[in-house]
Amino acid sequence: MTDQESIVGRGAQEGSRLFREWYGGLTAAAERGAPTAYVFVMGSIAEILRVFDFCMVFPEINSLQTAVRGVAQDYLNQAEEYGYSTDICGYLKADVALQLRQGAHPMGRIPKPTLAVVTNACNTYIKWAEIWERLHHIPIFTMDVPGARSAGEEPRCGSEELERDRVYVEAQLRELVALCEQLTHKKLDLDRLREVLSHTNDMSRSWRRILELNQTSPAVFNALTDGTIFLGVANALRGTAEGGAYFRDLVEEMELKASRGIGALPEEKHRLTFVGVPCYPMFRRFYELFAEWGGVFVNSTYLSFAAGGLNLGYQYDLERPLASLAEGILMSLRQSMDAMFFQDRSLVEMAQSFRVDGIVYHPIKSCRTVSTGLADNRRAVMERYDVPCLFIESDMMDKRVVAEAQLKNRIDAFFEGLASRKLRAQARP
Amino acid sequence: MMFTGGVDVGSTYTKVVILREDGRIAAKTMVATGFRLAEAATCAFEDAIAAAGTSEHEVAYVVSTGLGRYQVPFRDTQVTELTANARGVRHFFPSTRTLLDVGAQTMKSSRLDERGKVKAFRLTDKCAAGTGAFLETTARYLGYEIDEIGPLTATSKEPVAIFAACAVFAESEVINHVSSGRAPADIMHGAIVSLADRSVQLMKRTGIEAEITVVGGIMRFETMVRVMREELKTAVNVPPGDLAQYTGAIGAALLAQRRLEKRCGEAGMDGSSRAACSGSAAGFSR
Amino acid sequence: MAYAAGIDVGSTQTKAVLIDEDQRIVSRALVDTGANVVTAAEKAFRAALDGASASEEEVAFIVGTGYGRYRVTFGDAQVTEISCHARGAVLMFPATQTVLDMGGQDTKAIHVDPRGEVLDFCMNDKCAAGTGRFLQAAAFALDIPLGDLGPTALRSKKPVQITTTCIVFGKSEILSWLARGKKVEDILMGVHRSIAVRSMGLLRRVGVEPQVTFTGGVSRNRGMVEVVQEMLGVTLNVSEESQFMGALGAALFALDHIRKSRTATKPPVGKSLGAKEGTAPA
Amino acid sequence: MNLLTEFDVEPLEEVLTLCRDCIEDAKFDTVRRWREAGGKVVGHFQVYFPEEIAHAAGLLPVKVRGAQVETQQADSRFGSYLCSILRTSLELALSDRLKLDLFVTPPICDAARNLAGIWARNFSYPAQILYLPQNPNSAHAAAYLTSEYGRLKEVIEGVAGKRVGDDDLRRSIAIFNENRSLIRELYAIKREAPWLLSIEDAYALVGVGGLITREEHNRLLAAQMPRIRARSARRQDKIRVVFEGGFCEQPPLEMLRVIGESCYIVDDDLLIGLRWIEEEVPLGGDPLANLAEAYLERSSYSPVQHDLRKPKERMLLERIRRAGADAVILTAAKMCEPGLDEQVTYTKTLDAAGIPYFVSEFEEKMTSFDHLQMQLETFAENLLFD
Repeated sequence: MTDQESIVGRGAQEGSRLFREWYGGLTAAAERGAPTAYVFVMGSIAEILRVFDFCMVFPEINSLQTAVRGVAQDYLNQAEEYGYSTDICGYLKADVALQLRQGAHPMGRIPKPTLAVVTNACNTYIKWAEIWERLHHIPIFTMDVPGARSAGEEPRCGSEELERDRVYVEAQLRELVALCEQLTHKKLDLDRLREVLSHTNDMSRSWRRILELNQTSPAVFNALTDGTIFLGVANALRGTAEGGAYFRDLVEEMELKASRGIGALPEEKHRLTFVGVPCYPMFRRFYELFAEWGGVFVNSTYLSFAAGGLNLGYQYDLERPLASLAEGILMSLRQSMDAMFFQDRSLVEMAQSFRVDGIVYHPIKSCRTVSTGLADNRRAVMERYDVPCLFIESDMMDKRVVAEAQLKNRIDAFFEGLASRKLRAQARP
Repeated sequence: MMFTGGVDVGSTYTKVVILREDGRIAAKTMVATGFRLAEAATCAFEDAIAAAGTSEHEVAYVVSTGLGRYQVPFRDTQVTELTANARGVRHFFPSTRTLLDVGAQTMKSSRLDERGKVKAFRLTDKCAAGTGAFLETTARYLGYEIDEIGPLTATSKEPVAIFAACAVFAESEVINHVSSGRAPADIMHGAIVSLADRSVQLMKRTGIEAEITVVGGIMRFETMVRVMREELKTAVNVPPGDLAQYTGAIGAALLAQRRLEKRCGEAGMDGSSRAACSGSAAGFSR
Repeated sequence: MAYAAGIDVGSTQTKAVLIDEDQRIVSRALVDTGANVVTAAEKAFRAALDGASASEEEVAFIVGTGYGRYRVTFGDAQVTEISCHARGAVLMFPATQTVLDMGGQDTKAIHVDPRGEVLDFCMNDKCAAGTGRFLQAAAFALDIPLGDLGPTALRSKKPVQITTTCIVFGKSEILSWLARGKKVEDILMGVHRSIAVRSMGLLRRVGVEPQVTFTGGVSRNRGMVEVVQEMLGVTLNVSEESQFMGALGAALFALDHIRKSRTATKPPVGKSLGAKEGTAPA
Repeated sequence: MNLLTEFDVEPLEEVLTLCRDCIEDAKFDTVRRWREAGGKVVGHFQVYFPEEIAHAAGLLPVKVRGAQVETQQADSRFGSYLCSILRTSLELALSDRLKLDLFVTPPICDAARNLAGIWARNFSYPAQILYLPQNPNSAHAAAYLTSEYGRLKEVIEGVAGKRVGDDDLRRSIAIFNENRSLIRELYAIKREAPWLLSIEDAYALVGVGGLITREEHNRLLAAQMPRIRARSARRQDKIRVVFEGGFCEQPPLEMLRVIGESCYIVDDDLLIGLRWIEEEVPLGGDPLANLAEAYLERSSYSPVQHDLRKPKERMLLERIRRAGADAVILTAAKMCEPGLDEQVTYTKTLDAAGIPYFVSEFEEKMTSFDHLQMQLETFAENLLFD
């Protein structure tokens, strides 16, 4: 069979396979009671935890999977009966229910935590970890990473400002190492750390390349659907040889598609950027509402902040692993936070370099971190750059606030506007 | 003959119950509340007294309750509907421990102790899809009278799923089901199921202890009760149809008896000369 | 003589408008949507035909809009009411830059260009709080005919502050204000203001230009018009046809198709359009 | 200068009315007077802000805590699922009711962290995030915070157009130390003789501190304290409660009054930021280091500060014990993630401890309290008589 047949679509298939295997691994870990670290996608600090052989659990991913598998409501209800408000983060609530169910999950069984490592990239991470502290009486490590103090700050490696923060992060990193050594009775193995760091380096390089490749037209993957699969692997297998290899293959696939003009959609009519978190309760249908009009998402802020800043392509310096890891964590988390709190400029740049026809803002009930600034951000972007922006609110977990009829109405109107805009542009000499 | 009165001034209806000393109901009346609360209370009370064939002087103690409890000029004291319902429900089911009250605008769940005191309670203060009003708008939209809901849903095979948190958006969900050709019976059934789900959730938040009693107009729909029994996997008490909506008024009247006894006890009187106890009620002028 | 028809199937009412090739309204009809959307659309269409004493054959193209637009089984194409309201408003008031539409369950703010094309729009997403439906609830709670709401509110000297705009919970807040002895007109003005404030959020999101056209059922409420004008500091364009704006816009899109199919060599595009694909203005 | 008035000469009741009006004044007259006198203003969003640094630079630190205003403009800048205090705080600035020269927000919650970006897009003056350490358990937190205060000092110096020396800082710290002890005294009155001072008055007396200079606030409190103690008020048969949930968005005065009808609020976390540091801050040594150390080591608690040494539920039990309260009113602002998250832990703990409580949500712009009153009465009725 031709290389095209064997390569195109490989990333999606392989990705799903790796993902299922990964959950299989979690189930196995749960059965043998392996040491487990609960971490989050924004700053998993996988590099350290892998060296200490912690099984890593991403509660955010567990929760979104309950939504994708259509059982989220049972989990949400259980947490709300336990006392949690309908107005708070759905990820957190689904996880509370998961804990109350001893880790029973549609993808397998989730092990109990030995340790939880959180960052301040999202404040709810911290509130969330406090729940585990009470449920499981486990140590919580909060990695405090200062973000940009004001709009327009460009973090520069080595700058005096950044160095001050790096020192703080490195100091905490050493405290985390001490905690891990105490929990596992192992000493930090610097050579293994270097190896893990180099795997992450591979992954970052590839991830960055893959995002760039979608600047081609037609776009080679849909940031909302394919992108989410890639993202899952990026988080689950960060710092592993498997992960590095998967993304090398993915680059090959995307470059092939780019060179042969194979698009994500049979006919790409409108190039779109997605801002926010996907609508997991109707993941497929949400995609179709756009695809039916020939709209393809060529990029998404989700692919930067939820990738823990992997998109920077930051390369760790293996000569000074801890210092460089601290810098990497600082740089990539600041990138994640800026992608949420100070995103108007980067969005305009994205829209230009990816030649997008429209931006879709999707603020959600569950997540104020990503949603609070969006309406004002949208206003600022539209003042700066002549691009139509759709604003639709729903949720990433909670069916009760996702109404398809209303979404479709707004999305159809948006495309009616895009279409007439195109016709007018063609009419102009 | 000595009576006590309970006046429940609700958002839609004002109900009055006159109790005999032996605890039996001498009279009960109901009028639409409108927005002149004091008038509604007074007129319902007058009707009740007439129906009981007595006079205001024989009504020794009046307790008001409901949202208009402070608008009842002739009350001796007032309590909230939560407290009143907790007492009233014991008139029907003395060993009630969990009480659910599904009203038009709010749903209230309380956990009671053995004496009928409220130990814990929760109200729906969020979106209104979880209230009786939602059923009414849905029925109205489908072109049915409230009283037709019962027979209608009895014919339903499989209820449709309704999720929306907002009563009005839930309605547009209903509209979509209608236009996609689902049978009105199944849609109505779905609306009741979603309401039952929400009420069970609310009860779980206060903690559920047997026996469970449910009150409120909606409970006259067999479907609602059936669905709740299924979800709770246990028996559910429902006060007899027409009396159920008087639970608050009965509870207020029962509390009135308690307060009256207390007052007489303090005044050191024997039961025979209770009349003297009705002092405060005598001040009641119309 | 060929006519173009627009059918606006809303959650409570269904409207139909027939226009001739000079964009003149030849007839309009309004029926309650009720539980059977399909027949409601047909009834409205029939009534419009009768009104123009025209036959079905004379109607060259039909566009459906509103929530039930895909239930207009005899329609040739569908357009969202957002595009339709924009189009209708600009026909009525050619200078229109911003459209505010207050309907039964949603409020829309639309930024339009001189051709009536949608440049930007925003709608209430979370719930129906603060939509026209709250006025109905208030009318019911205070038992006042809908038509008297505005005039009564305008008599208010010091409006109360209504904070619950939820259709259902709002009622108990209204009753509690009554219980506190507030005047009906002051409570009603409070209701109007609370709804108007919600629409400010949407309007300022799409940008408020000097020429604002107010459409939808609520635009017939004088009180709401005054309050919104005061908050915006501009005079609103309000048409007698405001309820029919959506249907009128749909009819205009239908007319586009008739004209296009005239100039085009291929048969009318409209008929070949799949519902799913929707249709783009020419 | 006095921004409020010559309260010294007026009777207590007048002063209390004045304070209540000042708290509810959405035009911020005190701030306006300060500006008219040529002063500059630092607006700091809830919860805690090292006001001493702004004070030392001669700026007026103003606590930005929303207000009861129609959000005619701010709603266009936000989505649906958001607390009220963020909307109205922005409204105050967009509508020019509150004019600032610098805006600072600490990253207390996911929503508030967005404010600096939003402010920067809407106003010409600087907007900053003050990254208070969210890992207070790190041995390096104090050093980091000290350097962070140094950075903030530079920003403030830029706005004030003058350098701030260590002695300036020490002078300010001394004034704030006095303020802290006066507020502690006021809370002692609430605990020991709540009938002497209604909750809304107590609240107003503390709250004005965020709207006037600390010197004036000190004079105000010092003058009223003896007058309050001298009052002759009858003790009523009410339950003693702790009010928990006012650390960020503030309940309207009317709501506090309604609660006061059926309960004595003997302790609370209202405007906890103004009382965050519980002891004197030392005057010797590096003032910024002292402020940093006090923030971490001598401070109160709130759902938005994570500190493994301060589990909130244990801190709450301690607050109840110290206040000798019978019960707890457990509130949270609508849509407040941290507050609502914490409520669950609190209820579980109170259940275990057998302490009665009732849970509710509030919104600063609430105007009808029937629902709340009904629940409070039910709560009180069933605690008091059978």
